Amino acid sequence: GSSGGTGSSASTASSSSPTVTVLMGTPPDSLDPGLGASTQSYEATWLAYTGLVTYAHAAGAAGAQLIPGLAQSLPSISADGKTYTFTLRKGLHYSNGRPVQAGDFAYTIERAIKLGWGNKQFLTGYIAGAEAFDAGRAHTISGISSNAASGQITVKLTAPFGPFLNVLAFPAAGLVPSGTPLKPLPNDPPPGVGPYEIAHVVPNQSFAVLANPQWAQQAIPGIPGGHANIAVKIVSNNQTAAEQVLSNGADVFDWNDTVPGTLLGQVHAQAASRYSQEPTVSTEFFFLNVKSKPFSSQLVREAVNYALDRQALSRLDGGALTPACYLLPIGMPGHPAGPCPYGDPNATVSAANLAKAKELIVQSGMAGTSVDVWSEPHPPHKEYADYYASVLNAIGLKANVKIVAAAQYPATIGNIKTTNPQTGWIAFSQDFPNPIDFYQLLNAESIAPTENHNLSQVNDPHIQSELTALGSVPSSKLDTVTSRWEALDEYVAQKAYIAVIGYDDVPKFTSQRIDFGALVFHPVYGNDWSTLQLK
Amino acid sequence: MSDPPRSESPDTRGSQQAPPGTGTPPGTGAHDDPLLDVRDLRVSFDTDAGEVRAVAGVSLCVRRGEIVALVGESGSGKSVTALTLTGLTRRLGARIEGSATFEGQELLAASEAQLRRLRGARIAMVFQDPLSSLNPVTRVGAQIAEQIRAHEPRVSGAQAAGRAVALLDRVGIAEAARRVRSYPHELSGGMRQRVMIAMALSCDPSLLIADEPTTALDVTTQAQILAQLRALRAHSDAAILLVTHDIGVVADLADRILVMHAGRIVEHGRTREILHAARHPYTQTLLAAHSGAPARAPRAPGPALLAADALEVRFRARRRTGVHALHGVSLTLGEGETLAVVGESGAGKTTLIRCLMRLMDPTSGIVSFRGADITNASRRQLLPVRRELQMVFQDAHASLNPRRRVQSILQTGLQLRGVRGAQLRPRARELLARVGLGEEHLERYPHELSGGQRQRVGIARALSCEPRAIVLDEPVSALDAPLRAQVLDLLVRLQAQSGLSYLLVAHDLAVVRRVADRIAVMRAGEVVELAGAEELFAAPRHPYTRELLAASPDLSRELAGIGAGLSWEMPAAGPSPAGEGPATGGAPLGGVRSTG
Amino acid sequence: MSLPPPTPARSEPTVGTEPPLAAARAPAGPWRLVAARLRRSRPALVCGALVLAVVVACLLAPVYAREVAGTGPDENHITDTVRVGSRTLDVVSPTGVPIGPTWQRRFLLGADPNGRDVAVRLLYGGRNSLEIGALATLVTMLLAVLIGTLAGWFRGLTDGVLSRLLDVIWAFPPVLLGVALGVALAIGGLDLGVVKLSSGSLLLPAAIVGVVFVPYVARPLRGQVLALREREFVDAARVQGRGNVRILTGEILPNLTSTIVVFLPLMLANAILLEAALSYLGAGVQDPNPSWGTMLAEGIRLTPGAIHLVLAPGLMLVLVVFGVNVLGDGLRDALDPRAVAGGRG
Amino acid sequence: MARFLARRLLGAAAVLFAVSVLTFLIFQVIPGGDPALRMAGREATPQTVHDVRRAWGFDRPLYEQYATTMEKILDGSVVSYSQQINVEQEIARDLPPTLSLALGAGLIWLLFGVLFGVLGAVRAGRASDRALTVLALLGVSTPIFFLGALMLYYLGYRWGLLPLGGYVPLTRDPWGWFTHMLMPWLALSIASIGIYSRVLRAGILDTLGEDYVRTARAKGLSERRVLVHHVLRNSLIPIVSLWGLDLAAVIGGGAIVVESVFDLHGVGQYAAESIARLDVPPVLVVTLLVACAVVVLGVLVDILYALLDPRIRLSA
Ligand SMILES: Nc1ncnc2c1ncn2[C@@H]1O[C@H](COP(=O)(O)OP(=O)(O)OP(=O)(O)O)[C@@H](O)[C@H]1O
Ligand SMILES: Nc1ncnc2c1ncn2[C@@H]1O[C@H](COP(=O)(O)OP(=O)(O)OP(=O)(O)O)[C@@H](O)[C@H]1O
Ligand SMILES: [Mg+2]
Ligand SMILES: [Mg+2]
Repeated sequence: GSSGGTGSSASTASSSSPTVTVLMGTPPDSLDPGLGASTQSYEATWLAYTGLVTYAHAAGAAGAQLIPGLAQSLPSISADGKTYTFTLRKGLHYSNGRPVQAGDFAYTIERAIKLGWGNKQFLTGYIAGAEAFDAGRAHTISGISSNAASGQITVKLTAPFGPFLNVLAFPAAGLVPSGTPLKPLPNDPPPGVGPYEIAHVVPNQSFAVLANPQWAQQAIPGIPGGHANIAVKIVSNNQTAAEQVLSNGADVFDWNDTVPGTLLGQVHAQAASRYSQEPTVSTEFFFLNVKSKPFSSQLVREAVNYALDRQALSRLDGGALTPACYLLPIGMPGHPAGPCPYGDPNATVSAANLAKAKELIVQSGMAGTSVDVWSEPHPPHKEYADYYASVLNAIGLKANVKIVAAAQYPATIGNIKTTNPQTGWIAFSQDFPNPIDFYQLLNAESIAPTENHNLSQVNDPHIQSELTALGSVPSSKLDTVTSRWEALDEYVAQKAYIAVIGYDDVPKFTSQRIDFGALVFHPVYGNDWSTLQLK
Repeated sequence: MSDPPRSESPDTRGSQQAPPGTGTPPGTGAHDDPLLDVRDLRVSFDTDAGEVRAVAGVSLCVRRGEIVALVGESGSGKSVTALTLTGLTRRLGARIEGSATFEGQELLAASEAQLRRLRGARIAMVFQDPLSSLNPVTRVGAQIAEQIRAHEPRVSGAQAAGRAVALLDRVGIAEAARRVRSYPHELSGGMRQRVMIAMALSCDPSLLIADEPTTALDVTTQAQILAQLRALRAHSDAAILLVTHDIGVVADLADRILVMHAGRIVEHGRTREILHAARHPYTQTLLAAHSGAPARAPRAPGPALLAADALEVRFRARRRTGVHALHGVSLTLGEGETLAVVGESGAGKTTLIRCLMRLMDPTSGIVSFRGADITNASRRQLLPVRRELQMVFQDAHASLNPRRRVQSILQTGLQLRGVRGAQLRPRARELLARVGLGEEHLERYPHELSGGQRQRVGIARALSCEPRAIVLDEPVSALDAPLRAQVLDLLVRLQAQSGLSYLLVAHDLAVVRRVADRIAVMRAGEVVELAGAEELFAAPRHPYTRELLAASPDLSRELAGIGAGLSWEMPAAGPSPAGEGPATGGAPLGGVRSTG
Repeated sequence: MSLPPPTPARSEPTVGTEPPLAAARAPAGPWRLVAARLRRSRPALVCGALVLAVVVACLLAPVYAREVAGTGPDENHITDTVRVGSRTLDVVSPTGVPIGPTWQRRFLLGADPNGRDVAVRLLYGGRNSLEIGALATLVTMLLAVLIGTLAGWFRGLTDGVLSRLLDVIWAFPPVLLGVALGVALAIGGLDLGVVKLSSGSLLLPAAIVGVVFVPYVARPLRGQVLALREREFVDAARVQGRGNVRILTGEILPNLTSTIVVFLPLMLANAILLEAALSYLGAGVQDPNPSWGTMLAEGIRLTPGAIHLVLAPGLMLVLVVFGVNVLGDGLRDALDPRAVAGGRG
Repeated sequence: MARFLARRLLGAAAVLFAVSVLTFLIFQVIPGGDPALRMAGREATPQTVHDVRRAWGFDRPLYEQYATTMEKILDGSVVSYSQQINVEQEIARDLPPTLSLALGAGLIWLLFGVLFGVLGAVRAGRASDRALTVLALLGVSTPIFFLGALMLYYLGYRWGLLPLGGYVPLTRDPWGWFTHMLMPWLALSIASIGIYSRVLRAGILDTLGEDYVRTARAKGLSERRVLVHHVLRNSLIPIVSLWGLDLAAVIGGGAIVVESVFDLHGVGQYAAESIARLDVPPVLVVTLLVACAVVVLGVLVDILYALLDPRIRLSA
């Protein structure tokens, strides 16, 4: 019998539900949950592939809360933090009607690893035996065991890893039936458990997210059933897309896209009630390579932080930027509330601060050093770089902009051997709501010759010791260490290892017929389509 | 009929005033009314270089059934006159004055629609180059049928096609039924021109204007086409206005001749009168070019200079069968002599020369110079040979680089001989002087020279390294009669001055008659006859040589036919320069007015 | 990018009807004749003057920037204000909309999102566009003349290899080739041992654009050389003992000049356009150097609110390319002996 | 004919081989072009990268990688790096918009090019001819994407006359297809209309000076017949062959730009986006496809030429 589903199953979308058109600027990288790793993919797949745990369908901090998904409750975690034990709910069925079995979990994880899911390092790096499985030395993952009868699933880790539950909340860990082909199925995604299923995929053009006919009988608390069927259309021109939503030709604008600044006035005038700026848990910053001149000097790094006018940068982003100086963004536990060390990001740079910046450069003895500013062409990142370069020039350095195609950008700036970039633009958005995710960017262990992620190449003992301590705290107990994270983040700002631009705001923008207020903007997955409903 | 002299045509150039007509043209039906009457026609064009007066007051008349020839050098305005009559110069932006009546209708003022009804139906035209004058992408039969249907709308397509076959048959094309389906490029030059004639005859015109119908053809073909026109005259009462630059062509065909020079008619009269008693100096030069001078007795040839031994050339053609361009040709050019090589187009003359000059490699055989084998000599080894052996090309225009001034063209050879720096210009000037050109020509580009001047520059270039022998590839074929004479004279003079040897190629026996010591006749890659000039003209042995001789459009035959007994062609005939023929009597025919 | 077909290299200017009454005229070289004809073509002259004016203006960009606009091409004025008439306006609004044309000294044609003066950038961008166009044309012409003459002259194997090479470039989709090369070379630059191009170099887009157009010019040139080498004046040069090199440079090349001259403006126009297209697709000039193409591409991103960012570089591009085309047209007519003033027929 | 075809096809194969090798190599020399790095995902361990490399065969020698890729392309099983979907199926899906665009624009420019060319030649030297000349040169001088952007702005955005890009299948909604394609067609064909009208005008004027046209007039044919049967018949031959070549060329050129401007999701746009993603297989396939079209149409044009012009024999 179906367990508990009482309150939340009131609304469940069905084939007779209305259809809502959602626009997407960039096609999902893959709609196969075992492969897809882009926000566009997650936006769809998290509704169709529920894992043992998942996020609450709510906006803001509440949305970052982990809730039991296919598991009856959050797992029990052993004292050493290395063993997680789940119990599968009873009577679950995939969208094709097949019953869910405890063994499917192991298969799902194995499949994601075999297919090469973009974030599989979170699996292979921590689950015992996953590495061996990946390398082909084992046929199964030794660290995962399950009991078909009791529905018990045990996962053993090689080391305690705080955000492991967040990893299991990824759609890639959303269960698929054992025996699902071990090859990518982006055009015909496998069955899953969730309020929706993905169908009618026309790659790079459109796909549908339809009500899962099996869902009604097994509704899980906290997971709404949805109100409408979703038709997703890829429109890569954000201009066109914005105009379509403005004129009600389509229903939902892609929050990953920007409404062109030039159209914003019109949007504010005509559609104020269905447009808002939603903060995302992401940070844009310029890395400052401490291993090479001139940013090896703390004075220079401070000067940059003094001189950068975040107000100007915000205008370059059409105003959709919350100016800031801390790495951890608003909405992420550990975000410091205190004032910034080098000038107020919410005010135009004062003449005094600018003068100070120039003076610092002179003091550092680095005046006239030439600096390559790296960025990619996508707006407004190139504009950031142009502006940034002009600031560097203004304070006494010799800056030169280098723009690299988006696809090459990460590999280019991540290559210490050949490029070894001095400074450049970078944005990071959370994979999961745990500050350790952001701190990979300043972790000395992330420094690598070709796949470098610590672009400032910071190797600070204080940071390293704090990360070791804080990293093993499970996500569910994060609130116990918030203040330590805040202190660490303030320390980083003080050292000026990076020059934070701010936190990106994204547009939540719908047509008139959508109930704008009811649409949840989820902190991890953006617009929560299961909350889309007509007025 | 009577054509009183026009008072408005004072003639200061000595052309004959037309006295009252005294008779009808011989050999034709008597029609007295003028079919075509042109008075004081003037045509001018606006060009970059200012106004060009192409026709500067021409009056002429053509009667029914008559053949009138309009003769003059290139650029004298013959074509413009002919084209203007049918309104074809209108759209070239020509300014036209004067009057022209055809069958009583004024042509120059006629509307385009009126003219269209006349063109092709009453006045038909045959043009110079039959290949370019036929639409390349349409079958010849269709082109003929098109004209028929344009003027006789009631004729069905099938009927018109049938008539096209009949017409081709009539102009002597074998297998006419098959040939109507040919495209122009699939026909030989002679056949193409016959197609043009058939087309012109398709609507039974009363006037046929033929603009140099044989100029683009070689001698033998030319003879065929002339025969065709002659036959036409016998079987139809169409009048023919025959435009040509070669007075020899019309000698035995035309009833009357009009001589045109610089846009005017300078002389006119019955054919016979013009041939025997030309008064205008210009006419005399035209005639002089055709006077078959006596063949030269061979001088004793000096030691061998240039020799070909059993030359073979096979071109690997695309089709399996290659072209056998030279077939065992052996020749020797002795010091100080002139050896002429004569043959029709495609006989292999140019190929032979190119082998001799080492511009191409023979398939087999030996080329030697002063006894040394140079068949495989390298460019460097050839340098001394080049200095002694030079060449003049068939197409004077094509052989001068259009991008270089005469001065620069002459320099190359001078440099080859070691002349440098400040010496170059005076030496170049000297060279020009030797070929009769002034210093002012040094700065000219080839296109700024006349045809004759160009060929002289070509000769000057050959002379520039003071060679002992010059090979000349049809040096005068592209020139018209007066120029031809000039150039040949020049060659003779130069030889007299410095004892040069010539290997002279021509397709026309008449050309070489005056200059050659020995003549080799080529056909299809073989030398069929090689003999002293005198001997060859007197007693041609090979049938092909005889054919060539017969085809040669020579005034002598015409004059002989008239009965003056002055045919130079006959072996027994004594020498007689042109213009010295007895001025047979008979008043010139009227109808020709030349206005100043 | 569709190109006008390679004009069949037809008669060079001097071949054609012998000018009547030639003897009476003062000798005029073929080029003087061309110049005279060109001088009589009013549109060609006007457009030539116009292109020249643009070139001069672009060269004077620093003067305009300093004396008139008072700002450089890379100076950001994002948070500045500007007085227009009696009002004080943001150069860039808080939502990122740049100001449009003010028709006064500062921000004459408006600003871009970085608050930079469009007029100043337009002039600086013109330098890059024209420079790339000129360099690309140079590359095209050099390669095309080399390949065309060698293939036409030596025929046989040389011709076979070179012609296949042209086929390959021809068959390669030009925009894809351009973008691929652009992306490939954007970071590392090009290092062919002899030739070294750094990634930011203007030569890079110029080289890419130049190579793309080689077949358009090389093929007709090859055809012309094939025809020229059969001409008797080449034999005449041989008879006078000249070698291949001297015949090629002394006899053949001068006869190719008119074709080359006809192609020059055509290629210049096309090079400027292709560079713009590549910039639009993100493989053109590297920032911070603007070119009209990159400016236009950025502007298109910002329509409809800032149409001036599209119109300013776009119209400038059209103006110059049009001018060059008209000039080329006039040149072709002047070089074509058969073209009679006013047209025929 | 058979020999001609055999030789030409052999040449074509050589060209295609070179094109494929070249494309393949271009992407090998790109810094950061190692697909394994991108496919291994973020913060991938060297082990993961190594595995990806092995799994996809990136550790094999270049020629071997090339051979396997080509093999897959030929048997239709090649998969893109970034999305790992079958490239050929994807291209087949993107073909309708590209073909609609190219063929539609091709017809438009042929039609109007011929129309304006004839008009210009018939009225040579007059005001209307000059106006056409100016228009043609303007068309030739306007960058496609500039024209496209202007049309989108004015026709689409400001005046709302036409949709703002996107593609509607002909089979689903013919009228929608037409309205969506109208602006792309115009943007793509304007330049070619300019070129064709100029080429044809010059061709007609040249032909008008031919001796056989004089003959046709001397035959007393009506001016119309002279123009149509003798002048046009001859001057259209090069135009028709030019059209064939340009149609192929436009797919690899202007069409890519137009597809991007109007968001048609065609083959060209797919290729351009794949280049931006450094995704070799789709670029390789599209490049080969376009090169194939160019080469094959080149042969067809030669055959057509020989059919239209009896003087030309197929050889070489
Ligand atoms: N369309 C034209 N425009 C300008 N000048 C012309 C034109 N047609 C002919 N001419 C000039 O008119 C003069 C007479 O030319 P025409 O063609 O009548 O000579 P022709 O006697 O027929 O010579 P040929 O024997 O070479 O055919 C020449 O000087 C020629 O250059
Ligand atoms: N390059 C070539 N390839 C193939 N065949 C050729 C070539 N050159 C000449 N021929 C052929 O060789 C034969 C002899 O040609 P050649 O040019 O020597 O004739 P010619 O006597 O000089 O004629 P003309 O009087 O027309 O100049 C012709 O049938 C010609 O078609
Ligand atoms: Mg003539
Ligand atoms: Mg010859």
